[in-house]
Amino acid sequence: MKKLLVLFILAAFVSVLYPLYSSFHGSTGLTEVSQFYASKENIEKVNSQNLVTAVVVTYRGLDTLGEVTILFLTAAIIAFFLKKESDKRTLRKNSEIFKTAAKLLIPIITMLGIYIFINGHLTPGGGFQGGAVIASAVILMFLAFPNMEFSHKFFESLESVSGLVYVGLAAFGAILGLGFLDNAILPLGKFGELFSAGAIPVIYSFVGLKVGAELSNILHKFKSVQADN
Amino acid sequence: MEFKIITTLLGILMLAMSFIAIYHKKMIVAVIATGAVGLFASIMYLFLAAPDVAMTEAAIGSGLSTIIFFYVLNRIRQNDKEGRESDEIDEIPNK
Amino acid sequence: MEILELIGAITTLTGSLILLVASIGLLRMPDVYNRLQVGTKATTLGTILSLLGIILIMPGWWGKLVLLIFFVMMTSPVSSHVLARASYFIKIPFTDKTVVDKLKVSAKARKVEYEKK
Amino acid sequence: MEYITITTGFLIILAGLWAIMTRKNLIRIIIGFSLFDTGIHIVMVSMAFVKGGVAPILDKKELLTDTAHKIVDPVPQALVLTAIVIGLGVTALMLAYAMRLHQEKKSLDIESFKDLKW
Repeated sequence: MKKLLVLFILAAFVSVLYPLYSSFHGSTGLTEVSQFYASKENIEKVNSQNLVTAVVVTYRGLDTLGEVTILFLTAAIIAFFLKKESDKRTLRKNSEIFKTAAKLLIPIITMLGIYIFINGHLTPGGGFQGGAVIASAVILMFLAFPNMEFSHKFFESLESVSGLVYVGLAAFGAILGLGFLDNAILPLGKFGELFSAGAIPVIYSFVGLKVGAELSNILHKFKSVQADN
Repeated sequence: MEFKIITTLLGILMLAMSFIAIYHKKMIVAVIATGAVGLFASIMYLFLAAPDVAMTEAAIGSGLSTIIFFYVLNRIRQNDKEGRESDEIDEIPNK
Repeated sequence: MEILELIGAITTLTGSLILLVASIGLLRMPDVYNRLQVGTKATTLGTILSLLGIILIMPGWWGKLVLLIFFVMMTSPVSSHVLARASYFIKIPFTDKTVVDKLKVSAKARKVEYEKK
Repeated sequence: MEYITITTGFLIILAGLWAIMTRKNLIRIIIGFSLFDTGIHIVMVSMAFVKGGVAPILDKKELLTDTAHKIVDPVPQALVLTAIVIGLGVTALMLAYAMRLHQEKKSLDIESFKDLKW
């Protein structure tokens, strides 16, 4: 009976969405907004090779700011709900092979994350991806050395400082009269080189640091309530 | 044409994985199947010419969210059990 | 150039055949430990051979591919080792045909040695 | 190709909705929400796909002229990029709630939470 009701609701959902689905014939071109973003003068103005990065950091920079704020709020609420309990577990020792491999791999993975968000305007990648890669390095650290004490202050201060610098760079563009989150506050440089897209690599690096610190913070919260009370 | 076949196979696999995620009895298998849905989705994004999205999905959808699910499952299992029996090999000192 | 490409193609084909054998082995093997053994040994070799073949075909990409080979060599055996250890300690049963349990023997020996001291 | 992916996306959305509405276990419901997220992302990225388009990364000379007719749409991709990260945050938040609820009632069954039901 109940499943019948659910099926009825799903059928209603499908009937609402079906015209949308059947009228979709594959998009034949870009929308007007995207054509504006991909026009020649705008590409020369922003000077970023990766158009997705250009959209995320400059054109839709306010979205990114809101997204980072949501992530911060999520981390704060999770910290409020999961109070730290004393860890009294007796853990099985990790084998020596795993520890050595982790010691070798953690710096490499962190370096890969930093590479991804510094080169965000040239290759696929950017702040969010690099932050996620850094958080996975932190996960490996948690798994390999479970008894190590992590300084909570470090993640929090890293996150606050990078958020502050991010908002500061954004406001700096407004002060110079260019616009909030404009990338022209630094010289543009030659197209396709590392120091080319103005402030985009700098802003995206701080976004990456902030996202990485926040995700690591959330994961650390989930790890610290694994106590055996 | 090959892309179409591969994409169709990926779609069928994703639907099967989501079915497993909804209906399998063991929660661990369900969580792993959710991670697999994310992994196949990232391959699909690569076919749809979206490498940025593919990277994000591969790192987050199949890596970090699975780990968070496992932390929560572990904690809930401990709450249910209230102390676990020590087995013989655990207590042997390593040195 | 031609001959290099041919060697590369053969190497890649060998690697993919090894991967195929590994996937058949995953279906045929009776318990977790045997499956882990098949999965890791064969897939490490198969992946490395495929990447080596790609190096021979596309010599311009060798830097990234050597880095990839390094990553595969570092992560795949270690993750399999950790998985096998974890499944041993949560007591996933062996198959009936298993005759020797070296980990248990050496752990007992270590325990005796520890109590002597 | 975009038809296949968009169909897959819609079916996964339906599977997620089905899981949310019929399952009783809280973790299973969260898995349903996660599937729903994935489906919506696939639908959005397939809407952005243009036949014959390449990824919006202009690392070749010939892409610089007449760019708008050669690439796929970058705006939905950028939106999905942020949506995935937010999805992780929302999933983590829901899991934290589920953990707290289980600590209070020692049960994950959604039928056992009847405090506000009369």
